[in-house]
Amino acid sequence: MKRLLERREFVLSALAGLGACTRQPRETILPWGARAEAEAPDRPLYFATATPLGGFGLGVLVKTLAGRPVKVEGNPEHPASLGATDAFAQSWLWSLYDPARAQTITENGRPRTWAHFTEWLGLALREQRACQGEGLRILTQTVTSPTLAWQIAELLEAFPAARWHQYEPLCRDPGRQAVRAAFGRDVDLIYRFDRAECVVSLDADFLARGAAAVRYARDFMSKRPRLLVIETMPSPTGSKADERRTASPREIEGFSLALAAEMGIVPATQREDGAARWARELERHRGASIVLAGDEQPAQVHLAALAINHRLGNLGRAVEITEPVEALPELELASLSELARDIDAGRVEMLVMLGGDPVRDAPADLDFAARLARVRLRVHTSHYLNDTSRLAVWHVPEAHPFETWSDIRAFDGTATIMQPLIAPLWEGKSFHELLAAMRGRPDASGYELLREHWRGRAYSLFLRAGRSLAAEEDFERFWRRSLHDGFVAGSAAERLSIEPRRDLARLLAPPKPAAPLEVSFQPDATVWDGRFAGNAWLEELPKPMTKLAWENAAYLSRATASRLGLASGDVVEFRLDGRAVHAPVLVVPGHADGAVTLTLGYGRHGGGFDAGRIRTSAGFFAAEGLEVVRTARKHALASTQEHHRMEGRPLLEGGRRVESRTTSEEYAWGMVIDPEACTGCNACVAACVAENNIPPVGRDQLMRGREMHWLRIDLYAEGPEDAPRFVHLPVMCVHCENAPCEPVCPTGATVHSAEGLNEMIYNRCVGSRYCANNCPYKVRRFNFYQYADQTTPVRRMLYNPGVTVRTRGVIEKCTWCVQRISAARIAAAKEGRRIRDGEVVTACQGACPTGAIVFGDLNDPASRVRRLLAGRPSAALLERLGTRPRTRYLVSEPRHG
Amino acid sequence: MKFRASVVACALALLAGGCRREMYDQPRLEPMERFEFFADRRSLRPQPPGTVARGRLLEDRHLYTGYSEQAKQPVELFPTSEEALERTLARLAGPPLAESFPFAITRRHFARGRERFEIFCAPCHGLAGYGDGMVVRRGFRRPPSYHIERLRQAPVGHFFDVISRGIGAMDDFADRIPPEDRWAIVAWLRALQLSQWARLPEIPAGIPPARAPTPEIPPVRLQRDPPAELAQVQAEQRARLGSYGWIDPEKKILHIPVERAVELLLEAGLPVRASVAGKAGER
Amino acid sequence: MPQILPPSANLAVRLALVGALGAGPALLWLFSSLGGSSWVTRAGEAPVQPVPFSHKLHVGGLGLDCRHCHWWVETGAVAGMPSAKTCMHCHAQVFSDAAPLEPVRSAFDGDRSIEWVRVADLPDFVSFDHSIHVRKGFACVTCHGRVDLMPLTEQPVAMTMRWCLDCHRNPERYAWPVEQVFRMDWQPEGDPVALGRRLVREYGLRRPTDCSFCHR
Amino acid sequence: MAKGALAMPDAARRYWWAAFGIASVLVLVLAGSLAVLLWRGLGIWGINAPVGWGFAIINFVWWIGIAHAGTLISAILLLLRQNWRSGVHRLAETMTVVAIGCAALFPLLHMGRPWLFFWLLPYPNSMGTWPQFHSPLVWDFFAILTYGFVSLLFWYLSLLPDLAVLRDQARSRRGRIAWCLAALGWRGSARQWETHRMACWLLAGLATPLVVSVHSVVSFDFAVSLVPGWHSTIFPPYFVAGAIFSGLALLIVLVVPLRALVGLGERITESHLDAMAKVLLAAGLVVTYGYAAELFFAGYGGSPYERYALANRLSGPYAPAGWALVALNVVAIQALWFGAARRRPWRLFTVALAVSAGMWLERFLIVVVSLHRDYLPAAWGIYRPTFWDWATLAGAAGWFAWLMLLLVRFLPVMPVAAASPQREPAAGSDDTARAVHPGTRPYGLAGVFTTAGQLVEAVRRARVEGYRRLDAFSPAPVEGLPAVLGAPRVRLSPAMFAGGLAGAFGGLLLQFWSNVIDLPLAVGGKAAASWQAFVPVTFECAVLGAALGALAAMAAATGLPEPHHPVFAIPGFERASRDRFFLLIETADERFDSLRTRDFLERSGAQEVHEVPG
Repeated sequence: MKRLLERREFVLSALAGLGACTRQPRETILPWGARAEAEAPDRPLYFATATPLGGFGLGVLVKTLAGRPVKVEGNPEHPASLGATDAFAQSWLWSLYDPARAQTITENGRPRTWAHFTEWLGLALREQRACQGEGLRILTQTVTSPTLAWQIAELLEAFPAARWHQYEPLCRDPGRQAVRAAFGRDVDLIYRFDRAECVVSLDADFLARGAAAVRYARDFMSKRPRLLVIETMPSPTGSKADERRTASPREIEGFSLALAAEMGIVPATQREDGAARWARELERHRGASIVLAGDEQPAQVHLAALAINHRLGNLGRAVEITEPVEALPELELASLSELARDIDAGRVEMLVMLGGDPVRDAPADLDFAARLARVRLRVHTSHYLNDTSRLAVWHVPEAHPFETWSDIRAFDGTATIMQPLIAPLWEGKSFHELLAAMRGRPDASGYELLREHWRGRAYSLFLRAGRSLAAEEDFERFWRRSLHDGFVAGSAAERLSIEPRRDLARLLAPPKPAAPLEVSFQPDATVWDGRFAGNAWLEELPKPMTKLAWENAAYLSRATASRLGLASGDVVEFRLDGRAVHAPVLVVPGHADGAVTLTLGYGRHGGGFDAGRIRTSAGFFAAEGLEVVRTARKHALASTQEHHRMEGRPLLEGGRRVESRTTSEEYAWGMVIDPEACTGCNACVAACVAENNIPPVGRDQLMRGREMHWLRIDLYAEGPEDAPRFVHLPVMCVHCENAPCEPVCPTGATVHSAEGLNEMIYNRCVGSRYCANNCPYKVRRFNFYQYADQTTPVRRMLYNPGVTVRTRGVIEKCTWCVQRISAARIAAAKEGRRIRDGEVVTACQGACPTGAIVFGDLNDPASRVRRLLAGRPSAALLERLGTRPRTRYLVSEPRHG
Repeated sequence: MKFRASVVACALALLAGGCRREMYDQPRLEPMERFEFFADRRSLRPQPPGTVARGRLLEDRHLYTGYSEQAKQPVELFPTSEEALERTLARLAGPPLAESFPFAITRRHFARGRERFEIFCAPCHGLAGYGDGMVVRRGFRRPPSYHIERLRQAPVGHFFDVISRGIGAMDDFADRIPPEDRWAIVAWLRALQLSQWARLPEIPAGIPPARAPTPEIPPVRLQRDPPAELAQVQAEQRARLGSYGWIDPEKKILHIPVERAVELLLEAGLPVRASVAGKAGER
Repeated sequence: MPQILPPSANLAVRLALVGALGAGPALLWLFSSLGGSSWVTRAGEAPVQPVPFSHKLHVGGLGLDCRHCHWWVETGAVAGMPSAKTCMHCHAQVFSDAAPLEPVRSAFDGDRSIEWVRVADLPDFVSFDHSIHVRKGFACVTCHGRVDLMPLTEQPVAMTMRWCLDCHRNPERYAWPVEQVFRMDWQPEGDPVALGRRLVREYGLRRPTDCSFCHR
Repeated sequence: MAKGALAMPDAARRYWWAAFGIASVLVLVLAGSLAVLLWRGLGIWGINAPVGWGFAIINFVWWIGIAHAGTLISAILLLLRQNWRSGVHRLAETMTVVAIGCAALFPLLHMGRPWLFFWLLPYPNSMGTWPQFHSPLVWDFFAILTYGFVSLLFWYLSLLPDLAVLRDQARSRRGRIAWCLAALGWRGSARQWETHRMACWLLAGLATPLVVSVHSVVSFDFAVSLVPGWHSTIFPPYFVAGAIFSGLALLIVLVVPLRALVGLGERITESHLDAMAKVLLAAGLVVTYGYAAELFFAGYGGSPYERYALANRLSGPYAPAGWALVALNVVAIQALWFGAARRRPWRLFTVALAVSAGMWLERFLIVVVSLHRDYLPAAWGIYRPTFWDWATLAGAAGWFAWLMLLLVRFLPVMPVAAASPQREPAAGSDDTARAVHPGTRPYGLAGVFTTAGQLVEAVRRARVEGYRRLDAFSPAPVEGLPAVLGAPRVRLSPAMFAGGLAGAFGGLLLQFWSNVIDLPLAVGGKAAASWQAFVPVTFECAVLGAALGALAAMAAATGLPEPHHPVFAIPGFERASRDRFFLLIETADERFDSLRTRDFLERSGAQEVHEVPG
């Protein structure tokens, strides 16, 4: 109704028209009351914290304005970030200000208060205390948080018979099984791509997936070792391979064993040409090579990789072995199964679930929903009301990572103490507060709990660092320093120099024969395991290798599709072990034959289908015997790019070194993009969306070709369909010196600045869209509807106050983050100096894990852009049109001789 | 009739009132804009207590608190609760106040200190620091003059501390004056003190006879011509700051132009802590 | 055949024709003059404030510097508004029980905001940064007028784009020495044009008319 | 009750009502879709990221093309003294005006924020901004504005004597007043006829280059751009030919049924149709030549994008539209080589209908098919028109039909002056002569003649008698009458020239002042003072100025508008627009003498002599 009223007002005034005569309504200013604050509301503050993914943290700096978080940047000093982020980190902002978040504590759906809950909790636990907590179970996702682990340990001390289970649908069980078998204990492996000359990936998408991807991508691109990839579904890592093979999951297993055989680790069963070649390449780089297996690969493949690394002497060099980072490493699938067994046995009376959605994402054969119903006291806490929340008796909204105190460890063990950036917007509680309530301290704040833990822990750390810790004051220093820096110095997991057991080879069983149609379950590139489903910033990101958005599809190769008589968009029924799911198929160039890839996480918010319905404990990551039943239905898939072929058109012609001439103006902005370094990971797109108030348009509008992203990553698949060469090309406004969009604008709403920017003045735009037609790069976007949410109050906090939120009917496009240029220009002018190189970092540049984007002043002879242009051949997009873009793309020089 | 009225109304709306306001009022939050989402309707949100922003590590105790490095007791810089405040206040008596500046004072600092002093301090303390500012003349409690023996002897850390935390009727100015500026003000205070209590090796000729050591303030009354009065008061205070005159001819103490005092201080040098290198520019 | 229309119809029809031809331009003129009119821009209109704060008293009478209350003006884009705490610094003692100050006291006691009405308001799609302007010699009074003479605060000039452009194109007409920008009553000595030209050189003032300087 | 000049048979009236009903429904559809458009935004259409322009621009170009044919027929054929023009020119002019009304809707509606359309006008404002005169859209805006004004003027001017007829035949008082105002006081005086002829002639001369310029400017919207398939030097002439082609086709589509329904067979004969068909064929061949040239340039030129764009029209996702275009625009017209197709109305109608549709498709190919696949394959897309696209298209057609039907019904579709078969005088119009007030000096004496020859003879004799203050009124221009009246020659061209010159200078000055001096904007790496961009608007301003000059001079020469004039009081003067000829001798004449003059008039063969009240 409110929307309707606003709409009516909009239209009435639209009819009344005639904007020049607008009378200003009076606005009000609300300064502080009884307190004073030193910070001006337009002055950004940055706070170091971390964003979680699968239990691991990525160190970030969150920019706040007037006490409101508005942007996430990487933390340059954090080992997992090195200043960059992934798309997930950016998108936590969307969920922070999401009105769909769970807002109040509920008991069977009725609103309650924290006091009600803790009172109930006290009574429930009193019962449990009598039996040592025999009926108490705690189910969490993967935990690396030292404080949480400490709290759980304390709880288990008080309730010795209680049990703690961990489960995530995308756990690392196979890898864990492998290291346990090989080392007889839990360890973590860390890969040093900066030390590698040759990398073999056995379906490991290390450049774009997982908690270490940002760091790995940076290390990899700084060194650019030779990359050999075998995989089922094309991945960003595969798209960067020097040599890429496709194989079904079974074939990968066979290939890894063949590779081990070529190295002489196991006796050869059959010769594999490719394996022999790859083995020779690896041999050439002993000690400086890496073989790594994807998290979804079976333990056999991990073991083979480990054996090869061991044989090549890579362990301890390019592959480091460390103490495990997780608080309690365990086989999560087994842990969940055990919980299920306990429930069946009637041993579970009270189940406290911290996060996650096991009802939806537990293996289908566990039928967790039915089992959960058998538990009498069910407590769940999560950000959103999900399937598990609806089945729980009590639901406590989980505080957002930006609202609460917590801690988390990165892939290498480095701990970050997460600071809140804003007080909880609703009634969110952190896990720490919930656990404290279980220990009878319902009022303990996260801050106190964290400090309690770290006060104790600091001693050991300091001792390890060889410093004495005498006074309370030193803890304060340690604490403040850790908060300030965003990580706890010296907290990285300890490097181990241990050897795997000698008879490692004997663990390697001969490969199973290939199955007719295999299925591989993978995380989704944008919603992960479903935890980000509904996050419109992520949902709208085109998936790197398919450009689908808002949904998933069953991916298969052209050959497999034609064998099954399928075409893209056909809806089929997949049957596996008596379970079935309907899904549209999508033919993906470069997909392995004989396999179907299903990604998890969809089917919850309307878009896509839930692959988890046919995922069982037995076929957790891969299974065979998939049956495909065609249906008559067709499904139009939402994709931002319909055409992946170059049509014989040269993408970047020529390529020459450019000596920039200094212009008469103070600055001449320019950008250099290295497509070779781009993995298509979307971090830049997400950062651009966050920085520039770019509204998501939703699946329907996206299907009509109306996505608003200022920056897109074009994906081309050239060459043969089964073994294409992939090119990721980030394209945003290239700021032509002879911009075709400018002279056609009737009102002068897009003009050129003296510093070389193609400027867009939204409030002068009448929306003729001529500029968009005339842009050969098609980077201009039009607000066909009122896409930006102007009415939901909490969403107003999401907008970057430095950028105008566009209304319906105007064109917009990449501005090279002109608001950042302006801020830097003002800062420099106040100090009476020029802007320094690196002072203006565009949002995309700042987020890019591989440093593929460089922005700077072409008038500054020492600037990175200018040196890059002078030192490496580059080309402009569609250079022959004579538009003279200020963005140039580096053209590859032949690598490796 | 009704119809005609609505036609007129529509025409008027067309001409003016109904004009489009696209993008004039942004959904994004403008600084200090009213924002109904929060109960206090402020779009300004407080920083959660205990958090540390980048560049706000404030490890340098001398620079940021005015207490010397030797102090053993930790002081919470931003007390988050009543209790913490009490703790902090209790510790105030203990730790020794800094006797020196955290960085070397240059001419630039005196100028900056003067400017800041005249913006924030002079309304009460007066341009010359006698506690005879305009606000005091309108009924605010009179602050002590800087030119009393106790304050001449007070360590520089004391002044810094008072600016940072307030004292008596005086509020704190920590929000409005960043630490470097506070130190600059302290330096300026030293110049003021010297200018009003100077012993010179050579006394220039023609020094006028002594005036009252501390100016009297007339009782509060209704103003007749405030700007004129303001101009007159300021002129008097500036005269004191800009001239030679006897304070105590017997002890050979005079007031000297403040510029001269600055020169003298620059010559002699204000005390700087031993480990001055490096840390000053932490922000 | 009788006459259909009286003789006066000739004039009426002619006028109507001329009027029809001229209606378009007239309408445009109306809009163009309305857009910059003080009725639309509210220039010269002192809004009713929750507290009848007088700049005349505080600036003209007490000599408070602008920055005493608007202390972000040198560092931030916005000049800032003082919190109730700042007001109460003095008014805890001075006029401590005056009725008009009741909103200030209750705001301070209850940690609420005094909801001041914005006097100088640009459309939200305009970015304006106070700090760079005062840093480059553009005085408070140039835009906000002699607030020291205003019992109730008003915005003296219509802040239209044309008005902004005038200064951006001709900074020499408006620049002051940087030391004087917070003064209310400063007058240039000697030739103001020569001074302006000198300041433009000295401060390296550009003529910033790139659209993105204000619109982004 | 004025019924227009057409006596409509009952059957025709039924058809009219049926057509009007359908058109009214479509107008409601248009109103509805426009309301939805304003309410929800441009998103209701099928346009998207690569295809920023869709049906709106297609429709615009189509309608404006149709408008051009109207002007062409009435103006160019007038200049070429083509006699067959007379049967259709009114219809063509009406079609022009209505088609402009349709065309002008679309540029407005296709804007994201149509309420800001006036930002395309140069006017001083508080922002200090001006239109950006390098933009073809601004040229277009000026061209359409000028074209609309000149067309309206041209149409109205030629309608003026007929409006007087309607006034004189009107029966109700309201109708009389309305038509009297509309006719602006047309009296059919010799001087008015002479001025009228001259003005029509000159405006035709003005309209001809205007038509060429307007469709050239419309083609610039495409040709000036960078889009493959748009960026072409052949576009201006090719668009002008296309405009003639589509407009003539639609005119034929209108004429054929109208002719059958209202029995205009003797006025619009088969030879008229034959002539139109020949021109249609000629225009079609020029258009075909344009297609061929486009293909040749694309194939011969080196740009892979250009080549692809052309190939894509015939082989891409929109190939059916491409081939349909060939069939409708190229193949169908070949039938017109044969007289049997040209002279058979309904066959011709079919071909013309095909061409109308084909020309719409041509614009579809140019606009949509060029845009949907341009440079970067990754940015390619597909355009799917939505319900609202079709609704707007149909609604606009309905709007056109609605206006045409009304105008055809209530205004003469053919010049009455030319048609004027003798008809019975309207009843009850003779008896209302008012008594002359004693004491007021009469305005003059008027003699009534039944033939033009008598009038000319009477005038000649009056001149011989020495009368100088004479005026003669006739239902149609009378050959030689101005000469015998001895009236000074009417000269409109100096005023037009002056107006044109002022317009050109004014326009040029405006553009230079606003875009070079006051608000220099850097666009596309061009110098602010790149004068070439100012040529189109300068030209349009010149035409507008000239038209205004002509209007002013005409008003001065004829004294119009003058809805009250003493001669209207002459009893029976309403027949001056039908079948009577009047000679007026004013009392102001030196030789005027009430008795002698009356005697002279009677002697000269006047049937009746009336005193004209003062």
